[in-house]
Amino acid sequence: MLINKVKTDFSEMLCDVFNGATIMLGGFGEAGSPIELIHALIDHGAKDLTIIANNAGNGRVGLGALIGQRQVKKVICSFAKSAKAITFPELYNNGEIELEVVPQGTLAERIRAAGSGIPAFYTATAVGTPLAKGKEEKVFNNKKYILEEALSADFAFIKADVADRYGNLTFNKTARNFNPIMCMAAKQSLIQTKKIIEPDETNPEHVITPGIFVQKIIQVENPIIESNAIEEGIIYP
Amino acid sequence: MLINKVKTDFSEMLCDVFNGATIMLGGFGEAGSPIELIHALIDHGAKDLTIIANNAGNGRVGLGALIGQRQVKKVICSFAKSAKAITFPELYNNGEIELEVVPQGTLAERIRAAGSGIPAFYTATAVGTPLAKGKEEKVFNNKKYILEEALSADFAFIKADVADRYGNLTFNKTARNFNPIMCMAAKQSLIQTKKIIEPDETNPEHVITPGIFVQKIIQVENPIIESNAIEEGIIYP
Amino acid sequence: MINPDLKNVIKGWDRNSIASKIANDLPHASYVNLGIGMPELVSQHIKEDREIIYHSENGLLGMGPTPNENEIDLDLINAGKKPVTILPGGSFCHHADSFSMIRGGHIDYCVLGAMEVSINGDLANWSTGKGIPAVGGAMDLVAGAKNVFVMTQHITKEGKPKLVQTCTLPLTGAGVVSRVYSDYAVIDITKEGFKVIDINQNISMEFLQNITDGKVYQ
Amino acid sequence: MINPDLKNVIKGWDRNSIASKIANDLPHASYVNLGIGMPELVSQHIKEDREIIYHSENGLLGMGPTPNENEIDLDLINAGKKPVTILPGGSFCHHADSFSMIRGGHIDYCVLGAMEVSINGDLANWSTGKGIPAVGGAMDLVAGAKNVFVMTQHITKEGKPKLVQTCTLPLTGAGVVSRVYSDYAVIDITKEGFKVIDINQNISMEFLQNITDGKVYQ
Repeated sequence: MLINKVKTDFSEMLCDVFNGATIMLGGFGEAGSPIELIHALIDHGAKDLTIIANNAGNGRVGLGALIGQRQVKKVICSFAKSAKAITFPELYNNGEIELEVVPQGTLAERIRAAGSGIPAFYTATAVGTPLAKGKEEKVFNNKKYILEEALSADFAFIKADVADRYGNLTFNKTARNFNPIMCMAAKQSLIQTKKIIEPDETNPEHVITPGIFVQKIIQVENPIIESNAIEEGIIYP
Repeated sequence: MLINKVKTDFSEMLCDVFNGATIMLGGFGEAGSPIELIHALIDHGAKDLTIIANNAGNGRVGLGALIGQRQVKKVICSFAKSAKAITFPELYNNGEIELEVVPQGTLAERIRAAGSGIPAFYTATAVGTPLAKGKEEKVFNNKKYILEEALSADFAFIKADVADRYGNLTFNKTARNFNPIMCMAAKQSLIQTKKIIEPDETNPEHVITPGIFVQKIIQVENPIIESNAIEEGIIYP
Repeated sequence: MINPDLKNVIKGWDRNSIASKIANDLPHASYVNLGIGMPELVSQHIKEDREIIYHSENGLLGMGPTPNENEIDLDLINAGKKPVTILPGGSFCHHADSFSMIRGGHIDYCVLGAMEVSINGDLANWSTGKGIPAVGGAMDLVAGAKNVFVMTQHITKEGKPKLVQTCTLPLTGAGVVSRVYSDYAVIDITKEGFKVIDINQNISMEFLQNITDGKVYQ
Repeated sequence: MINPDLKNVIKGWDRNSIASKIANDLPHASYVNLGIGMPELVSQHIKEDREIIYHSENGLLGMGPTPNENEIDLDLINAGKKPVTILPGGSFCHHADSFSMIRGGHIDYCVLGAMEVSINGDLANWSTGKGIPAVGGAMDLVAGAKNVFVMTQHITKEGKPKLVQTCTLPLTGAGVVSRVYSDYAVIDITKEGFKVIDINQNISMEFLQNITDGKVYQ
């Protein structure tokens, strides 16, 4: 029997998702954002979700749409103030959604830490700022640091460029961003990929995310381009 | 003026090395071990060195030779008991060299931490063992962890497979090992590489160590193979 | 409060002049992160006697200029989410690795805008204290880069000094700024106060002191 | 102290039989790290109904069998520094990433040798307390892998039990072992003691108890 993580329908991809789950979404702005998986999550209907991502969505597609559907209880991100954000500001200003602001590098490191078995680490980022409030402080070599805890998730929704059936992934240019570390930090990493290749076509020197961090894969050959969709006024669902 | 980190002689590579320096040596056993740079360090003659590496050398070439020359005060490593080690056991049993034993994963993570601005992190590795002695313990989610501090160096001696003049590096198979993270953790990373290519031949998706972590490069087209050298009874210098 | 009309009377350096001063202070072979907005101008003023490598915190080292319309790739963007290019010798990495470059002290210079800079180098540039809080990578950059340069107007549109005794806005970092490039002066943050290392030819030290909330000296 | 001659009288399972039992307990699609020495035998007993992926902590996922003499590449070795191969779908990574797989709980099973295993799952397998201390990746593996299997002779060459009430040697990890595969039994570590889930057909529970320092039960 051969390992094959490739699925053919979205309901199989998301079959374990539950109300109250914590879900990481790859991407930096629209680059590397797994829009089709997010839309499948809207179709799935899970509620009270905690979303970990760099941004809080644009327009009414992808994460913007998920928030608009009121499926999200809390967003943990570095920058929720995107130029074309509609739904997050609306709910936030009405007190209908929680926000945890995390410096972008601390966010990335907390995610990697979760994937690497590190429950907490010290960092100089945010020392002396409002974001250090309530955090343990410690001095190393005469410099102040604060303790930051790992950030894990039940699921990571990931957009790759190329995958094989073992889950070895590569990404396209700066669409790599948070995707590889989120694969490490989630109990289940669900991947949408443009291309699927045979394992013997995978160059072992060039793999960015090794299959050990991947649970399920689905092919989306021509994913929606967020900025185009927003320009065209597309609203999901 | 163009950036060019490539040097042509070893004395220029090692011109900043000083007595008492802390030096990381890449490699896992002989794979990825920068033997020619280590031999240049023997020629250089710096004393009282602290060496950070996975092993403590074999035979009387490379690190084995450096230790034999009594240039090393202390070794920080995970496994000093290699099958063909001669010089380290000799000095260790005579109380003439210090040893700090670090679990291999903790060693790797402490090195990466130094390169990533993390002065310390918690880990479950070694909890309840003699190697946890004197280390701060803390409980997260009902599990015990110990605090481990970052491990930095003045220099990293690194063996790469291919480099360009910016210092972008790739490695050959499992010769990658500690090399990329040591480049991150040292003030000066000194690289010996088999091949040098033009920057436009470097594929930006395949770079393992980006040039920002590299200071100087020298080409060694046909490096000594440690196990062959030991078999042939070669002794350096 | 300074009279904002002063700004219309005494002309300071324009943005490109400030950018050019910064560009001249970046040494050959530096790794540099330019903040979104005005700091991006710096790259247009680098002289041919040096090569600078630009880092964008979303996983891009060796960032090149804006592409032509027909070369745009939406998967190749900068930290401001604008399409960019990559130069030969550039590389991509994931977010943790990219921020290791910043947080690990490998970025030689970052150039950022400011709302306030205090006399001891505190920087406030991420929040007015109102609206949705959003920090991005600013706190990592000021905590991690070897040198933090601030590029800013000397006073606000309302005529208030931006160089102050104590910041009133939420901090981005404490004691992090090395140098400020304003339209009126280049100022080092020192233990003794705001040290003027270059002053606009149209103004006096007295004028500079008037528009600065904190001791300036030469 | 048990009479070591017993071992010559009552024959236990041989190494390959033990390896085969372990191989049968590794589910399809598991990620597995096999310790140097006896545990390496396990890979030779995997049935065709499953695919197992082997991890070697020196940055190799998807490790294949030993190469032929003419295919040896000294840059492609395992954690025991012996030449190996890589299978299609395998990948290389650096040491921190490789140990993230271990320490982050991504390795489903590791199989290791033991000097002593205590009734509460403590493992001692890295040091006799004498000579040069050398730990390698053992402490990371036992702390990080989801399931830690021990493959060992039930008693030492000197006839002393290896399954003990309390370890006397320096620990590799505390409370880390899930299951022990010895030449006489397969034993789960439970709160109630050593739970025997398989016993060699040539011995009795009484015999097993005699060669074990700690309560065994079925």
